[in-house]
Amino acid sequence: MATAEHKATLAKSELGDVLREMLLIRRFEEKVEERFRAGELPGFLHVAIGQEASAVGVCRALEDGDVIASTHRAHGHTLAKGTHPNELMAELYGKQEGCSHGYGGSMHLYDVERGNMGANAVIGGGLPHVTGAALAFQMRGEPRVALAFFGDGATNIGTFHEALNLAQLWQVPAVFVLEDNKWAESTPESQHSPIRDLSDRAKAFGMKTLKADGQDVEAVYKTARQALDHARSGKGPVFVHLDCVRFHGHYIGDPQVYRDKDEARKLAETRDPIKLLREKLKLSISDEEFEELDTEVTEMVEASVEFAKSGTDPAPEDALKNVYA
Amino acid sequence: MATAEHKATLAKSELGDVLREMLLIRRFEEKVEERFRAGELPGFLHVAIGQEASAVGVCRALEDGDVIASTHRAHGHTLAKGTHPNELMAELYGKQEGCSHGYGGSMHLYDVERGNMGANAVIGGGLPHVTGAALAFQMRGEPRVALAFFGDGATNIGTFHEALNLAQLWQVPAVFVLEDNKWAESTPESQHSPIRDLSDRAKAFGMKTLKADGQDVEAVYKTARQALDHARSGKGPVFVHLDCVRFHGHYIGDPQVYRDKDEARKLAETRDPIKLLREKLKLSISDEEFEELDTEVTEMVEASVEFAKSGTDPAPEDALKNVYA
Amino acid sequence: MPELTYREAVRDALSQAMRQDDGVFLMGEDIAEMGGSMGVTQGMLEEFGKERVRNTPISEMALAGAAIGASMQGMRPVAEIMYEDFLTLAAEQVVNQAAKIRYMSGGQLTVPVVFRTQGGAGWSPGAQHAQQLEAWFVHIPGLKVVFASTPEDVRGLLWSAIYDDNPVVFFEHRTLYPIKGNVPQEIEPIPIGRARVHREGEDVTVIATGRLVHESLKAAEEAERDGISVEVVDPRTLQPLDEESLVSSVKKTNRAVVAHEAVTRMGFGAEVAAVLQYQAFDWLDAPIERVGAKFSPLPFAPVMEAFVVPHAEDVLTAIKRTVGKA
Amino acid sequence: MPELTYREAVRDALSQAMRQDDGVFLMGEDIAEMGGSMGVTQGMLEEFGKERVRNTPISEMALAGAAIGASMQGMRPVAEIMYEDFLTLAAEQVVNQAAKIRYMSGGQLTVPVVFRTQGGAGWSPGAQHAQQLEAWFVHIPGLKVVFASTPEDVRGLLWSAIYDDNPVVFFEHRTLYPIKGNVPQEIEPIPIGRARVHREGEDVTVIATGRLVHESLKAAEEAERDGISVEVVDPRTLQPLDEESLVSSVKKTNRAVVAHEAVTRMGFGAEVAAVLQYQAFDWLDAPIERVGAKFSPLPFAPVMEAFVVPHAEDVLTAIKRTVGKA
Ligand SMILES: Cc1ncc(C[n+]2csc(CCOP(=O)(O)OP(=O)(O)O)c2C)c(N)n1
Ligand SMILES: Cc1ncc(C[n+]2csc(CCOP(=O)(O)OP(=O)(O)O)c2C)c(N)n1
Ligand SMILES: [Mg+2]
Ligand SMILES: [Mg+2]
Repeated sequence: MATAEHKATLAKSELGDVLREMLLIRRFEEKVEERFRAGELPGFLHVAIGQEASAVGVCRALEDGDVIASTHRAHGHTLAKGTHPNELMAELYGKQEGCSHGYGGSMHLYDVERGNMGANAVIGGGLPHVTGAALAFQMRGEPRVALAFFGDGATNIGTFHEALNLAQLWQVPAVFVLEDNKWAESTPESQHSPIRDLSDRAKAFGMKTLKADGQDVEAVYKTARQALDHARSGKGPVFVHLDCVRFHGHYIGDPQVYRDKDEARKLAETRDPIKLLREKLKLSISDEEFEELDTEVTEMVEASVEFAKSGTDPAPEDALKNVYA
Repeated sequence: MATAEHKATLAKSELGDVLREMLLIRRFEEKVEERFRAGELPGFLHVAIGQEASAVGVCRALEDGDVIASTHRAHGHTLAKGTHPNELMAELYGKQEGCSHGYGGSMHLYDVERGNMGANAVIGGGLPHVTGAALAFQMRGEPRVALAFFGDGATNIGTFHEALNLAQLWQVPAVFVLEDNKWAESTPESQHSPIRDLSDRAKAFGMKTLKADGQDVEAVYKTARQALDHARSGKGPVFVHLDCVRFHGHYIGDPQVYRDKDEARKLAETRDPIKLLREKLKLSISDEEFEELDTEVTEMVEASVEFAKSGTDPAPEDALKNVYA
Repeated sequence: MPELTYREAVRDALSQAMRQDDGVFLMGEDIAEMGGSMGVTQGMLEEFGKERVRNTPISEMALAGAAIGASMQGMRPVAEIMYEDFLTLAAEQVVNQAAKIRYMSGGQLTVPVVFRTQGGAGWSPGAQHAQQLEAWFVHIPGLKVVFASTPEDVRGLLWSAIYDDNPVVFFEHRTLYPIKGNVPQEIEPIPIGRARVHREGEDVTVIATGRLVHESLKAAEEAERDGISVEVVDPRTLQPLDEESLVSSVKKTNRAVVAHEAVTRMGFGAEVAAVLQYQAFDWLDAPIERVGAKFSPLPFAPVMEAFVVPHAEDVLTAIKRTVGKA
Repeated sequence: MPELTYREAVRDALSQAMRQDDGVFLMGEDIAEMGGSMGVTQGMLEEFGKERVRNTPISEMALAGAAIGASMQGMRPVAEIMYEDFLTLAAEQVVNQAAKIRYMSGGQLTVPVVFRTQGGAGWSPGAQHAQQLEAWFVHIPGLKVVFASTPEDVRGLLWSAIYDDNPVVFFEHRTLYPIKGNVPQEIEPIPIGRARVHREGEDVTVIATGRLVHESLKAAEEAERDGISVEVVDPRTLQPLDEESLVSSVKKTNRAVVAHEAVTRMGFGAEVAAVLQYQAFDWLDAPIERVGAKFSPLPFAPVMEAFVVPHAEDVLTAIKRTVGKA
């Protein structure tokens, strides 16, 4: 059940924290891009720069005991769900101190203690896990909700259809959050989906649908809150459609040859979730205060890099651990 | 393009033929049940007794060059698409003269010459083939349509979602015919689908939807015709929802412990497509004429058993043929 | 020692585990009122209710994936995939997810799920309802793979699979459901990873799985009449594989035949042959024989189907060939 | 003899086939504007248009299945599955449908489709983006399986795959895209089913696929310095398998090492070892060595990843072991 401290909307007093969190994610991912370009980070990485409001707004609305499943674009979700930047950065550097102890990497971030059931490098791969986790909660009578993030591209895969259908059929406490940034890698929505409003996907299951501007963290929070309350109270799963913007390439290093160069720039001007919140907070947070905030999170990010770099490399033969329980 | 001889509705003069076809399918399947129970037929068989109007109404609406993909419940579709009962029965007996030359069996009936791209023992397995066949027609500018049959249970599988989504996205000339008999094996629709009107499935793709009473062959024909015309004229695929009834068990031998014993009996009284058509034709087809028709098709069926039994068994080592082209 | 059919033995393991532990539950297509397409779960709906004997829609991906998700939250789901052929639909979830989640999380999570499935020819369903695909899963680190051939084994191994903290792909063979055998009064868990010697012998070791265990035992009796003494060993769990038992048997007999119903090419027998030739090289007096299905999909016509899959005669021929009496 | 990268060689085969034949077209995720996640189809949208260089949604089942359907109607589609790992999603279509349609129809239909895919470790993407799953498809009658290791081979074999009337699963290796090699001026189709001897030798035969061909060639050079003469053979097509070439090489050298990047257990090397021990039993002077990935999912941290997958040193160690110089 919704606890007292979880209100339907974000309290004014929380907005400073919210801003800090979003800014932390932004600076963290910018640093990740920088370190990747410097050749320091191995693997395959995707940043969610521009989509911070979705991660923070949704995760703030969760209660203790709730769990999430994330995607290939997982840094923001992971930080918002409470993993310390040090542990996340250490993971990206492949260190034992990382949140997946160096076994996972950017697309396989886990933090079970903090309710993160895992990022997933397979599109749709985590959706049935959320249905199943919610089923476990339902069967045990626990007031918990399982929540999945996924993208517009993911609504085309069969796993999506099956997992949501099953969740609705069984009325499990699950929330499915579509981060609709209008792109699946290089493929624009018009080329991957025959419908122009992806909320219509939920009609195939008769699932309750909520919509919000994914760039407006207050709207995201409010909508996620509504969805979670609905699911938690036993009324069945909810499909949440967030209208989002991807500012950068699909993966770090993506030259985006397929995309109008101006599109992202313009969107960044008008729909940057951090800018938008900052404007709203003009009266309560001065430019100096913002700069302080920025300095603070930037230092945290710098520190995370230091932490990660001085972390412990796994021994090669550690690779043979954790294969079985 | 619709040819002249294909009208929007069945001509009165055709209805006798239509009745004969449905009756042939009915008697054929009854015979199959009998021969299976007598231990003469190997394999795993599903009859569509009660669903003859769908097979006949839809296949009559097809034009030369159109193709179908069928399901595990394929005898009716196969006969309606023009395969001779001899060839079908020979297949069920595993003979070289069979429509799949003894390689396929009841769930793998093919008759390529007559536009039957194959039955399928995997639920949803044939749906993307129809999307792909329709794509081939579209790319080559051929005025042909590919049509898939599938059941209510099949609307839960990811393949369904992906195949229909792709068809709609690419606007290929395909028609997807849902034979909604309210059961998936032993599972009633309420236990396998969260929505009560399966037409809503098509909303996830924005696909044009048509609905008809699947027990009324005239309605089926008319609706199929409309769907085919739409698809053929380049306006995109159509989802056709037929309200059908399964009179018998899921497979031959199914004791149907899960089903109210009266349900099927009552449905057979009020919704038998053959009875319904016969009643409509009361004035033009007398009881004697009907008996004659029945005798005629029953003899065809008997002859098909004779044909099949005197067919040629494949040599064991023929099993190694046809693995590769 | 009570006698149970293989079918009853599976049911008994499931039922007892469900009685003992609320976290154990079943998911699958038509497992409730109908009791499963093979009748394995008959009567269980009545005892355990529809929450725990849970009919699913035809959604192999979601059914496998939801079982995984529930297991990640501490349940012990047993998901039934009606036919092995449909494991192809659940493959992403089984292979990329279940097998790897523990590893990718650096050991934070366990995935104690069982995927029960069945397959096998001998009843002419055609090419899409009788494949044997166990070899695929042996190739995937993170999975355990069981293939039991007797009532006793299937009960004891299923019990162990349910209580194993790892994902287990559990293969049953359709033609074995009606066979009978004695089982211990109380369930005795059979450790995963231990082979069973069904018959001792001196001249040749036959390593067989599933239906072929029984065919091999028949062949061994025939061979005996020709004075050939045959040891028959069933690995029972294909992953982990009890290499030691297989190798030590072959070191004793100096000859080996590997037999399964799956296609010979790239079948489980290839792995066994590769292991044996390596570990028992100096002991082998003849090439290791492989018995399996011929290289074709499963045909419908019974004469062709019978030709494709192996029988006791094929094992016998291989035995004779390996002892030079072909 | 022009020089092409492996990537350009794939592109060249696709482009030439598309120029020659209207029935050939491409389907896949992000293959159009972006030119594919590996850049293989870069520039092809401009030449052939979006109908024939066809971006698909993320729908591996439908993409594979629609390619099959189009091929049943006389087209020659080349479907790209972005990563081998996602073949698990298309497995039902590839295995139950493409492989069996010709057979189930009693020869009425052909399914001339190519499933191009790629995988391979060495860049730390983690467990779900670098598996090598070719062994699965070798187990399925009705499929052909190709795994090319050089620009010349990949071009000639892809050409043959496109014009083959059977479904072909065509494996490329991610780390090979940038390697360069000479190719004939005109495309010379390379027959499916013929191995290539990369290097002749007397003391031991290394049978390798994909990336391991190159690692094996390095190892062979090293071994040479120790006076061991190594023959390196690439089967190139895993199904059908050119058993004759492999066996005759081993009959000459009397020793064999099989090397691939896939997990050793139940990997392609198991089949090769099983074949060789059977057909060259009397010629083998040492057990057949298998080199492959260790038994774990692919880890993220580079030090661990490098430990799991095999390199030239591992091949060299196996070579030395087999000639008794370990
Ligand atoms: C099953 C599968 N197919 C293809 C891919 C490759 N891929 C990774 S991300 C991506 C696009 C995903 O788009 P979307 O779901 O909209 O998420 P976004 O990247 O926009 O956050 C693709 C095609 C994959 N990871 N998994
Ligand atoms: C992928 C897959 N899962 C399960 C089955 C087993 N099965 C065969 S028919 C059937 C029910 C199909 O129901 P529906 O689609 O409504 O068709 P109907 O039998 O009513 O004609 C099931 C579950 C199958 N053949 N394929
Ligand atoms: Mg997107
Ligand atoms: Mg039905």
